[in-house]
Amino acid sequence: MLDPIPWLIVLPPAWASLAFLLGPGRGGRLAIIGLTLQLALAFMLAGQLLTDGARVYAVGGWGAPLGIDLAADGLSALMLLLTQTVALALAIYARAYFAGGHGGPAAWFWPLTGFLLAAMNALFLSADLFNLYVTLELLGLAAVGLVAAGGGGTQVAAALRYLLVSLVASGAYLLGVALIYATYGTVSIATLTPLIDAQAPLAVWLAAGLMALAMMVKTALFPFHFWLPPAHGSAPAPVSALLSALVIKASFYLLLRLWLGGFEALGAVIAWLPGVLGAAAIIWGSIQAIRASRLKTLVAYSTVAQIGYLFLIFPLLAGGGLAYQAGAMQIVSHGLAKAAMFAAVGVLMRATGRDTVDSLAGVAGRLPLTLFAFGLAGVTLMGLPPSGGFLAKWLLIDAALEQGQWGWAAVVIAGGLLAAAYVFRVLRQAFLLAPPATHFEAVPRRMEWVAFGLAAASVLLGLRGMELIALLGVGVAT
Amino acid sequence: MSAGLIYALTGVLLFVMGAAGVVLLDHLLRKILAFNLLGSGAFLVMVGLAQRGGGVDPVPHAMVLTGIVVSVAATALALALARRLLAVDADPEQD
Amino acid sequence: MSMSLSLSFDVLLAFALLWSAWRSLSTPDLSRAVVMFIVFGLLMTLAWARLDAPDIALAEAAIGAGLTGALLLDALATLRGKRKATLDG
Amino acid sequence: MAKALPRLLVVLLALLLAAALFAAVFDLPQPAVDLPAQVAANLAQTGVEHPVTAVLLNYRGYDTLLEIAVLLLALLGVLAIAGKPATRTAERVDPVLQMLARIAVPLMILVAGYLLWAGAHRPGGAFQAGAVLAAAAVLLNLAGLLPAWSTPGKLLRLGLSAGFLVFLAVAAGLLAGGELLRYPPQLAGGLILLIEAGLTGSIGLILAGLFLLTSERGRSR
Repeated sequence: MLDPIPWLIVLPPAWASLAFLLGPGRGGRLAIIGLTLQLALAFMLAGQLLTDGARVYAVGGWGAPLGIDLAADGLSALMLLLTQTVALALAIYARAYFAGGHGGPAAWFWPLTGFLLAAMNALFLSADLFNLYVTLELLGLAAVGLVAAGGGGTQVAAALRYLLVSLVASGAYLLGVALIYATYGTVSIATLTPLIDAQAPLAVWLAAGLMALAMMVKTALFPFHFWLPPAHGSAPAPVSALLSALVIKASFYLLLRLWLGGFEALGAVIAWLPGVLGAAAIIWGSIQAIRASRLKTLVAYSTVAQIGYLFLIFPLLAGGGLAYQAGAMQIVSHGLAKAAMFAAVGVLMRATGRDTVDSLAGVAGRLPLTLFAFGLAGVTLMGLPPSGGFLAKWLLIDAALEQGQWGWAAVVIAGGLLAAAYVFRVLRQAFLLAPPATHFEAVPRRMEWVAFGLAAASVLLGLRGMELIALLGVGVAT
Repeated sequence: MSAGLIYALTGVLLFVMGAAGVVLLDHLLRKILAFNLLGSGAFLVMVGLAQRGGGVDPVPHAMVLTGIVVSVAATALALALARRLLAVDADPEQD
Repeated sequence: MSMSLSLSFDVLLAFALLWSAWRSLSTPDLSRAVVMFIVFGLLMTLAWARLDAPDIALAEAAIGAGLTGALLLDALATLRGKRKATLDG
Repeated sequence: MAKALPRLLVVLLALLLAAALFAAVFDLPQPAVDLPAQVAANLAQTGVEHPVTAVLLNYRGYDTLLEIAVLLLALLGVLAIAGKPATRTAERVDPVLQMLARIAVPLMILVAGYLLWAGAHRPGGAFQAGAVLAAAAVLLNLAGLLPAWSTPGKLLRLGLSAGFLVFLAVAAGLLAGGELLRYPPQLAGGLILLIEAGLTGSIGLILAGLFLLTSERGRSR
C-alpha cells in the first residue's frame, strides 16, 4: 500500500525546484499537478488514520531518539487537508492573477510557493523538536520571499520587519531546543513527553516559555501582531491569502502540539495568559479593522482578531467540553474564509484599480459573485450558522459555559458583533452607486469563482462538522 | 567548572545581548549583526551544555552546522532586503 | 596545572567573545562594528576548537567569519556609496 | 524621552532572562537518554566513520535535506527582490589582490576537494567544502576576475539546484524501494558520497550567488 506520509513531504520541494529550473514565471501548471496529487494523498492519509489510527514513520529507518520520527494523527491530517485544499484553490487563482506577467512578483512565485508548502507539510508531520526548527526557518524564509517578491518599497520594508521578527522568534525556539536537549538528551517529542512533569527543572520551564513565546510571535498574537498587517497588507492577493489562511496556522499548530504533548504539565499554570491575549487580540484587531481605510489592511486586521479565538481555547483545554475541537474548527474555517476574503479583495482591487474601502462604490452591480463571496466569508468570520465559524464559536461558548468561565463566552459574542461591523462596512460601501465616470477593469472569471468556492466551503463546513471531529479523535500514536 | 559550561554561559550572555540588540538598535545593519550574535549564543548553549560533563557529543555538532548554514542564508536575505530598501528610498524610479 | 591553564584560556576567550560582540553593537562607527563582528567570528572559531568541534570550527571560519563578513563589508560599501550619491545629488 | 522607559524595560527583561538561564544551567540533571552512545553503537551501519557526518547525512539526514532547501530558498528570495542592476563606474582593482587571487583560488579548490573526501573519516564535508568554493568565487569577484551575476541562466539554475535535486532523487529512490532516506548499509557510503559531491557544488554556487547577486562589483550591464 502506498504510504502518503513521505510523499507529502517529497512532492512539494520536487515541483518547487523543477519550477525554479524552468525559469522566471514558469511552473504554474506543474504546481497544480503537484497540488492535486498532494490533495489526493492528504485524503488518503485521513482515510487511513480513520481506519487504522495514528501512525509513526521513522525517517532513515533508525527511529527516535537516534533518527527523526514523523507522526500523523487527526490534527496533522486535518492541517494537511486544509493546506492542500486552500493551496490548490489559490494556485488556480494565482495562475489567472499572474497571467501574462513574468517579471516582478510573478517571476519566482511558483518555486517560492512550492517551498512554502514543503515547509508546512514537513512541519505538520514532524515529531522532532530540532527538525521542527528547520521547518520553521524554511517556512519563514519562503513567506518573506513571497512578501518581498517584486521589490516594491513598502513590500520590502514589510518583508524585512517580518524576517527579523521571524528570525528572533526562531532563535528563541532554538535556545529552547538546546535547553531541552541539555536536560533530557533527546529532541524527540515522543521520547520527551513521558519525561516531562510538573517537577521538571528550571531549564525546561524556561525552554517551554521561550518556545511558546516564539510561536505566539510567529502567529502574530496580540501584542506581537505588529508585523502582520504591513506584511499581509502589502503582498499580492494570492500571497496575502496563503499567509493569512495557512502560514500563521502552522506556528499555532506547533504551539498546540507542544502544549498538549510535552508541555502539558507545565501549561496549566499559565493557561489564562494566552486566553487574555487572545481576548485582547479579538477586540483590538476588530477595532483596527473597523477603522482601516485600505481594504487589505482591513482584512489583515481581521486576521489579527480571528487569531485571538484560537488562543481562547488554552484556558478551556483542561476542563470539560470540546475546546480542542473548537480550536481546530476555527483553524479550518478561518483558513477557508480568509483565503476567500483575500481572493475577493484581489478581484475588487483589480477591478477598481484602487485599494481603499471608499473606492468600492458601484462594485455590487459589476461583480456580484465576488461581493457574494466576500459576504459569505464574512458570515464565517462573524460566526453565523451554518458556517464553520459558527460551529467553532458555538463549541467555544459551550466549553466556557460548562466550566463556568462565562467571560470567554462574552468575548466570543462581542467579537462576532465587531466582525459584523467591519464586514458590513465593506458591503454597504459596495452597494452605493458609483460616481458616473467610474471605470471598472475586466477580471478573469476564474478568480471570482475561486473566491466564491472557498467562501462557500467555509460556510458549508459547519454541516460536515461531525466528520472533522471524528478525524480529530484519532489521537497521538505512542 | 568545565569548558562546556563556560561557553554555555557565554552563549547565554550573547543570546541575551543579541535579543536586546535587535529590539533596541535602530540601524538595520546593527539589527542583522545582533541577530547573528543571538544565533551564535544559542549554538554555544547547545554544544556547551551537551558537553558540560566533558565528553564530546556529535549530535549537537551536526545541529549547529545546520544552524550556521541557515543563519548565513537568512543573513544574506536580510542584507539583500536592506540594500533593496535603501535603493528604493534613494531612487524611487527603481520601484 | 595544565587543566587550570586551559580553563583560564577558556575564561579569557569567553571575555574576548563578549567584548567583541558588545563592541560590534556599541561602537558608533559602522565599519568598525563590522570588523568587530568578523573578529567575533574568528574568536568563535577558536571556541569551537576548544569545544572539540573541528567541523563547526571549519564551517564557522569559512561561513560565519568569512562569507558573512564579506557580505557585510560589501553591503556596507553599497550603503556608503548610496548615501554619498544621495548627498551629492 | 518617551522611548526611554520601554528601552529600560527591554534591558531589564534581558537581564532577568540571563539570570534565569544562569540559574537553570547550574541546575541540570543527568540526561535520561545517552545519544552519543547510540551514535557510536550504530556507526558501522552508516557508511561513514566520522560521527558528525553520520549524524548529518544518515541519522538526521532529513534535517540536511530541508536545510539545503533553506539555502536554495534564500537564493530565490534574493532573486525575487532584485531590481534593475545598478551600474557602477569602473573599479580600481588592486594588482596585489589580483595576484593573490590567482595563487589562492586553485589552492582553495584543492582544499575543497580534500574536505569533501575527508568528510567520511574526519572533520570536513560538503558544507565546509562548499563554503571554501564560495569563498574562492568571492575572492575572484573582489579581484575583478569574476563579474557579479544578474538573473541566472538555465545552466546556472541547474547547477544551483543540482545538489538538492540529487539529494531528493536519492531520497525518492530509496522511498520507492522502502523508506524515506533509509540507506541499505552496503550502499550507504557510496550514496552519501554522491550526495555530498552534489551538495558541495551547489552549496558553493548558492553561497557564492548570495554574494554575487547582491554585489554590484563589476556587474555586466
